[in-house]
Amino acid sequence: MVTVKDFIGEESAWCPGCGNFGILIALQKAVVELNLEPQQILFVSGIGQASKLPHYIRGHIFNGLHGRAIPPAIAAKLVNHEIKVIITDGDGGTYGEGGNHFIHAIRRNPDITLIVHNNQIYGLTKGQASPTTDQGVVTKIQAHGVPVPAFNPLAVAIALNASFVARGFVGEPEQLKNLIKQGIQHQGLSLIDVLQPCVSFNKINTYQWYRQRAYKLPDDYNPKDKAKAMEKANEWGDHIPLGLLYLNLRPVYEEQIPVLKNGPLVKQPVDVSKIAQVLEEFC
Amino acid sequence: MVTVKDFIGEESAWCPGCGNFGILIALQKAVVELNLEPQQILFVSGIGQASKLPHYIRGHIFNGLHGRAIPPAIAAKLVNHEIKVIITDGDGGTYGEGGNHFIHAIRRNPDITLIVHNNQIYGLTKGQASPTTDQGVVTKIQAHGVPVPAFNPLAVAIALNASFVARGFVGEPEQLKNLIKQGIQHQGLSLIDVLQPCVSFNKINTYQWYRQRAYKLPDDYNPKDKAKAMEKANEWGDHIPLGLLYLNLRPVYEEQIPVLKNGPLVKQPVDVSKIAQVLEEFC
Amino acid sequence: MNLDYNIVIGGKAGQGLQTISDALSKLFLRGGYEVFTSQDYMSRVRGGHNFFMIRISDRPLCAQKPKIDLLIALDQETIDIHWLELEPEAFIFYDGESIHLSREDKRLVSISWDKIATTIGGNTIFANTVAVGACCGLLNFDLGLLAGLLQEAFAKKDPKIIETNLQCAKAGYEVTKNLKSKVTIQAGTTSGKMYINGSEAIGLGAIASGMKFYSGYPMTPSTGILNYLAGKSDEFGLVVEQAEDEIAAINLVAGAAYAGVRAMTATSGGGFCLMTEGVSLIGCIEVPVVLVLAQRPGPSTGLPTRTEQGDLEFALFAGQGEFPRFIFAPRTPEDAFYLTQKAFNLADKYQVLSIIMSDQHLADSGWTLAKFDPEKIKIERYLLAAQTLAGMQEYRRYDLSETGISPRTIPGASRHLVIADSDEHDSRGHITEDLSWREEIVKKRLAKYKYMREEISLPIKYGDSASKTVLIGWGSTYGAMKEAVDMLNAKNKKVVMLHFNELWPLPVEYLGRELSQYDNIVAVENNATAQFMRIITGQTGILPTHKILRFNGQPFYPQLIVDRLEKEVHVYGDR
Amino acid sequence: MNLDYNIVIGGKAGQGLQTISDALSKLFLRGGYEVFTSQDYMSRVRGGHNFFMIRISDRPLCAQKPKIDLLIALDQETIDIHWLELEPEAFIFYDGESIHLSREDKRLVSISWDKIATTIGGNTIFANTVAVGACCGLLNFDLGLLAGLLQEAFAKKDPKIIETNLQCAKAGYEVTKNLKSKVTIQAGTTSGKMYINGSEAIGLGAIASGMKFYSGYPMTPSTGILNYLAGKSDEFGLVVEQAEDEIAAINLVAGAAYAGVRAMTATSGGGFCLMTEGVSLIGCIEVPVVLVLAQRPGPSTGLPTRTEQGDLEFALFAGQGEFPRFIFAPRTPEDAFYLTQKAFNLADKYQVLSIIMSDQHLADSGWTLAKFDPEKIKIERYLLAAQTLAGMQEYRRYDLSETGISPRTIPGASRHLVIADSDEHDSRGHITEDLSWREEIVKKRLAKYKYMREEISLPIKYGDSASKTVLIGWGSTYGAMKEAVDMLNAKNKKVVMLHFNELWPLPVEYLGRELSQYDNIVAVENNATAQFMRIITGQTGILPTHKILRFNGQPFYPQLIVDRLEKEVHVYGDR
Ligand SMILES: Cc1ncc(C[n+]2csc(CCOP(=O)(O)OP(=O)(O)O)c2C)c(N)n1
Ligand SMILES: Cc1ncc(C[n+]2csc(CCOP(=O)(O)OP(=O)(O)O)c2C)c(N)n1
Ligand code: SF4
Ligand code: SF4
Ligand SMILES: [Mg+2]
Ligand SMILES: [Mg+2]
Repeated sequence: MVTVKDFIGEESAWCPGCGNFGILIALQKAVVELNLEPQQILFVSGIGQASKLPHYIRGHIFNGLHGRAIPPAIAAKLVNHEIKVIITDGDGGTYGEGGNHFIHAIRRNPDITLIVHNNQIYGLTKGQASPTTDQGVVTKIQAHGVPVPAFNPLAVAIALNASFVARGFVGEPEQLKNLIKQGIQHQGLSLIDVLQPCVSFNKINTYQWYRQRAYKLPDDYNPKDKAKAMEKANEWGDHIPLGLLYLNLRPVYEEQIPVLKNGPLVKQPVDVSKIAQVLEEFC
Repeated sequence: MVTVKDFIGEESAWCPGCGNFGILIALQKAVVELNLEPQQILFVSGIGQASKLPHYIRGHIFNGLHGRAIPPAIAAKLVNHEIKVIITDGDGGTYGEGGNHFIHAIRRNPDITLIVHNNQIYGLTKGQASPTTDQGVVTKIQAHGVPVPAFNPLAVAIALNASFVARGFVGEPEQLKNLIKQGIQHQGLSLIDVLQPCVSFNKINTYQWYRQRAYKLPDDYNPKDKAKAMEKANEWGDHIPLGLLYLNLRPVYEEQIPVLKNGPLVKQPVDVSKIAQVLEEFC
Repeated sequence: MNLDYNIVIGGKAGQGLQTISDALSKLFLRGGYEVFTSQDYMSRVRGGHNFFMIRISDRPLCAQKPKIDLLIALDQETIDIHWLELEPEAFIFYDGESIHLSREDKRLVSISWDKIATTIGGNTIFANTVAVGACCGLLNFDLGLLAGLLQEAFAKKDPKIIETNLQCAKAGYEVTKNLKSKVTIQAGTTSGKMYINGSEAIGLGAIASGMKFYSGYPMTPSTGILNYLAGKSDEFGLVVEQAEDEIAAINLVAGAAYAGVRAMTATSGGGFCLMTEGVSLIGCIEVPVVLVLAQRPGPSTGLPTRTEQGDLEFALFAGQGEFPRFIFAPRTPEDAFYLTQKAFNLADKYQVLSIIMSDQHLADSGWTLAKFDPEKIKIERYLLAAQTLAGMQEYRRYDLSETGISPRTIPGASRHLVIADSDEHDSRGHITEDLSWREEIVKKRLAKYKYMREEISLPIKYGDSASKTVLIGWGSTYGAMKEAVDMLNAKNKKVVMLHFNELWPLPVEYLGRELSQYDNIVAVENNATAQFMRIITGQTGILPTHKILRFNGQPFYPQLIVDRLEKEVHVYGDR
Repeated sequence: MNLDYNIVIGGKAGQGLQTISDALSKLFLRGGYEVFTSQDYMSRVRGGHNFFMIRISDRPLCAQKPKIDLLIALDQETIDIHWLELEPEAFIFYDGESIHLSREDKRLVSISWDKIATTIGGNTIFANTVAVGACCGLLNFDLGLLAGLLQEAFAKKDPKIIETNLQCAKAGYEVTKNLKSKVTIQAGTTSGKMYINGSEAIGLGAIASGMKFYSGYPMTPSTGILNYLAGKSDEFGLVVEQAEDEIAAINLVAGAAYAGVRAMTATSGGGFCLMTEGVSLIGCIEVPVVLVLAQRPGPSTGLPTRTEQGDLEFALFAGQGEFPRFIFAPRTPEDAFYLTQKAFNLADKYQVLSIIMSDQHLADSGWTLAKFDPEKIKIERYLLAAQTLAGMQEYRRYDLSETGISPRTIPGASRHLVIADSDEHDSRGHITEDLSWREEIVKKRLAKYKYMREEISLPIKYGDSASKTVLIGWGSTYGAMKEAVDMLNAKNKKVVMLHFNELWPLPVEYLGRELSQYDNIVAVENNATAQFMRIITGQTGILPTHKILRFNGQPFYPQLIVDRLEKEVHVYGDR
């Protein structure tokens, strides 16, 4: 049996008190409780504070480019669908630089867990507005406040019939861990947008700010009700729902690719004996 | 008074019978009826069949890169907000290559008219699936049919609180013309997704196919009802609603930029006399 | 060369030029001839003016030629545009019922293919087959082989279609069989050769390399590869992923390579721009990837359907920072097939990106070639053996080594974890900011060049090797340059060419030695600034004396090189 | 140089190193001294080891030096890391209450700044001011100037804060005032010079050029420019648009330039990759744009906060196809200010992209410089005059011309329509596939190079001009190279340097003439492959004899160049 010790990686470079630690701990607990071994998991990330996480846990790592965590994750899943693929990336990377991959990944619905560390700010580059920074928030660049409404990732995901749309909060560690577990177990793309206070650059959306507003969806909440889910996704401000907002069981991408019916691509033998025959097609 | 003759541009390179002609004609009529002059309008496009349109009408033209029509259009509007900016671009360019600009443009809400020639296919590159190609449609590349559900631009736009979300159809020229007129007059980003049969590469979504399914929203339809709009945006298949699905009056981007209160940027004088004073800040 | 016959089929996009061209090429091939076809088409789906050239010979061909023996004109414009290229004894086939010519010329032959098609098949769709038949009639080429072709093309369709097509061809044949052609091209027995274009050859080469994952976004002239591979996906167990954009495509490919399969992408200049960040990523994490850059004339969108060699320096320096890469540039489809395999093997061996420079001319030209040899296929992955892995206490993905090559394995191959990181990383792959280590790992990555250079085959040296004048070229200019050298040498103008298909790393020492021997160093490139020559100069200090450049979007004709050389280089002779 | 004092402030990210460094730099500046500061920081927000160096002199400074006279250590690691760099007579200030050292050394001076801060101000936030005071105490630098600084910094805040800070500084001063420093740095009267870093200078240069539109996406080390411009947006009427990605940024800038204002973007390598398609677009539609490429060590994410000159060849060849561009590489913030203006003027004149190569070293280093001269600001737009436009029957945006420059106007300036198209276009700007025109317009675009080359200023030639040995460098290496040349010449080792800040197009003839005079051609570059030298070779055929390269992420120290040169070049002397 694995324990949390098996998932302790490199020493972190995060700021003391950062919400990222809560995500790391929840993720470590989740994989342990699911009894996954480090070599069964591939952690994929981009560039940003959130994207450093894979180094602080243990597993295979593909720590790629800012905003480009999703494509290599999808490819790895297509190449080796026996591996669990978990993305940890920032709000800037996922919804800003990588927005196009985000919307198209939802369409594809690969069996990947996408954990977005949503600190509503660009952390690593020291405090510019991210797509999820609330309208009106003042930053060094946005001196008059962010002039446009925040990007609503949950609403977009639901509009695109995403299969699993959840919101967690590091201030609710038990629920967060469970959402991550559910996400990993879910067959398809599971989006878990996590409210993650950035103690260094986001002085608005603090632990306290979230704590005062966040509430858990009631037990009898039905995540299969799309209209309701959309309504919940639009709640923000005074009341911020936490939990699994939307669940929409639909086919997984890898299963839609006929070639993969014969097992993981990486294990399929290379057969060049048929080349001779193909050459005839050119005669 | 301008007439349609003032808006006749270069000879077209489109296929005979192409739905693009209907959009061109509707657009020509719309600008004439609004009594706009060619030099008051900037047509912006990317690369694709749709993107050739600006050459076939008359106005200023910025025919840029595939998928990148939106950014220069926004910039032109910020630089010279007295000019009308109209984008004509393909479904591939707008929702595929340029998906990230699409979602972020909706957040910004610049006063631009975005006409998407949605032929549900990549026309210029000869028939690959576009993001809006229906699931299951067979193409040269997608031999087993497109494995994933189509991108729903209207639903995404509504989820992001777009200010004007409409669908037109070249088979309904009068309505299309009126939607374009409304779009141009609307203050903010007006998305007009136009069903545009591609007679060369899309043998599924033909004039007839659309005609059998498309219906106009009733006169008493209330485009300000977001939930209803979302419901309509999700209608596809047997019944496809045409018209203004969603209207959400909200501030225009240019008006949110304090610097632009002093008139169009391009007309604001360059004042370097203040430089001497700024140099003191470094002493 | 006894037979050298040139057919041009011209008309509007959408009129079925390709169908006629494909049918004729295959017919002559099967009849035992060599064919070389090239395409000149516009960036539109219908209308405009496009044309296909089919050159037929009884000896190997490697380029097109400008003079036309038979013009099959599907519209009037074709006749006007190509009028001056017609040989005195040429024929022009056209349908006089739809094309009303004011000019008169005995070479004009009207064939009412639309009417014939409608009469026999009830549809003008068969008109192209009438034209094919007419061409055969003129040349006395037996229609027997056509039946086989139609059989293959319409195997899954109504057999009546085949019959109708055959009747239409025969009707066409009858119209022209009594024309006095300067040559006859009689159907003989097949030489067993194959007829293939560059896109197909690269696709096939990738499959033969064991490539399992392809991702791309459509872009002319790279789309042929995507098309070919998609068609072979089921047969060879390939995942062919049409990405949402080129950024996704290259990051998908990088992920696939990391995860353990051979992976490839293809694009053209604009798409390559978007891939450059991925190029640098691949350089940093050292995964093997093959990228095909199919060039077209730039800058920007430029001329999407024409040819140019304008992206070489960009390919060489693309991506921030300094890291090794291979660059190949196939000369012919045959070369493309084998070089693609070399590109994969070396990418795996050195854990680097291999770029294959193609262009519209290579991609779309059809060559008659000896059948590729499946025996020559060799797949070498250079991954750690299971045993080695089992014996390793700790696995260090980026361990330093003399060759710069570090031990590579893939996730799931053993209990070891595999780490890839775009930040500068320590020997295990984790982020580091240790600056003395940084120096070591930069050196490690660049150390590979010494060994990579040794893998590079020298250029082909062709022509009169005692000459004072050397032509330097690369990639798809091969055929035209070779024929030009032959033409010049036949006139006793001594020239030799050095033609490169493995461009980077450059064989610097060899070049220094070799190039110091000539008085005239003539860069021949399908671009405006002689990019490859400038790369050679940058490494060797040797400057060109002359440049023969073409940058109007078309490939070289051999004659064009001959004319320009005769005009610009005045001294020929021995060294 | 009498005074040459080097202070290093080291500690974890987030401990306020920058605050101390900024305060000290400004204090010495206002006290009449020259300061040069540089930053070495990690890619993290808190923790790790970062340090600032402040070198102080009474003569102009242009580089940092390795030996430390005063180390202000905010954590223990700082002491360990920098121990060997300390001068024998140095001092180390640290807080002995939080740092418990096992080593003993008379140079160690514990100052309980946390405690002092808490006692006086009730918060450790004032500890940094205590340290500033202590530094002044040691050097005998009067605290009077500090009051003014605090006034400016906290103008809008509670005056009590200023008072508390002053008290804290005084307390620090008291602790150290009796230490025996080898030098004193007495506050004199200001020289009127300014203290500015490269990012600010580029930002200011852009504003002085009349730039009205900036768009970018944050990326170290370019973000300083975005920050600076955002702060000046209201004052100067700038639109500063944070884009969703770099692709948007450059397309926004292209659109803004087309629409009529001066426009700029800045990024680093990874972002530049994403901009290359836009680079080619700009080349095609011929709009004037300025792009700042602030380099950091690659490949890929690499070392985000360190310095390198590794992207020059990439910048030169970025974008598919062939089209002209300017490349500048400022040596100093002063140079950056004026070159940015030249970049804008020439971009407008030739309707091309001007790339400004910066790097982390230029961006983050603070220089003491003569105040920039607003009189030298000259804005030339080269747009068609209203009158000319009014008289034009038809306007042809891409008309051919001897210089390659076509008449340019903007939408709304007249009744004429302005057309830009990324496809190859006719003289009006509309799509064309006319291949003979294609040849003309390619030539037109490239014709500009002849005239652009004449705009380029020759490199600085500095040192012993009779020497046999020439050092070739560019951009931010200027200061270190200049000081190295001084050091070598002082030792009677004859060297001269050619230092470039206007890199492309190259002054080819000049280089051929000039470089042929030396026995030793030494490329000095902050990269691993001597990129600029290779560019020179590619144009002139002249190869380097030696290379002095640094690629660990740090800038050169003058001493390092001296040492390497003495080791590798053995013959000095006159030509
Ligand atoms: C192409 C590119 N653009 C910009 C950057 C610089 N960059 C690194 S991290 C980052 C933003 C990080 O914000 P987010 O994704 O929200 O992550 P966080 O640090 O907040 O966890 C940026 C802009 C980059 N590395 N690559
Ligand atoms: C970066 C880049 N990638 C790919 C292309 C090739 N390309 C040109 S048009 C097009 C697709 C066109 O589809 P769409 O946008 O739907 O326009 P349509 O032709 O259908 O009107 C593509 C992929 C390109 N020009 N640039
Ligand atoms: S900057 Fe913010 S997000 Fe990054 S580690 Fe620090 S607190 Fe966390
Ligand atoms: S290919 Fe389709 S979209 Fe393009 S012009 Fe032809 S019919 Fe229209
Ligand atoms: Mg963030
Ligand atoms: Mg389309």
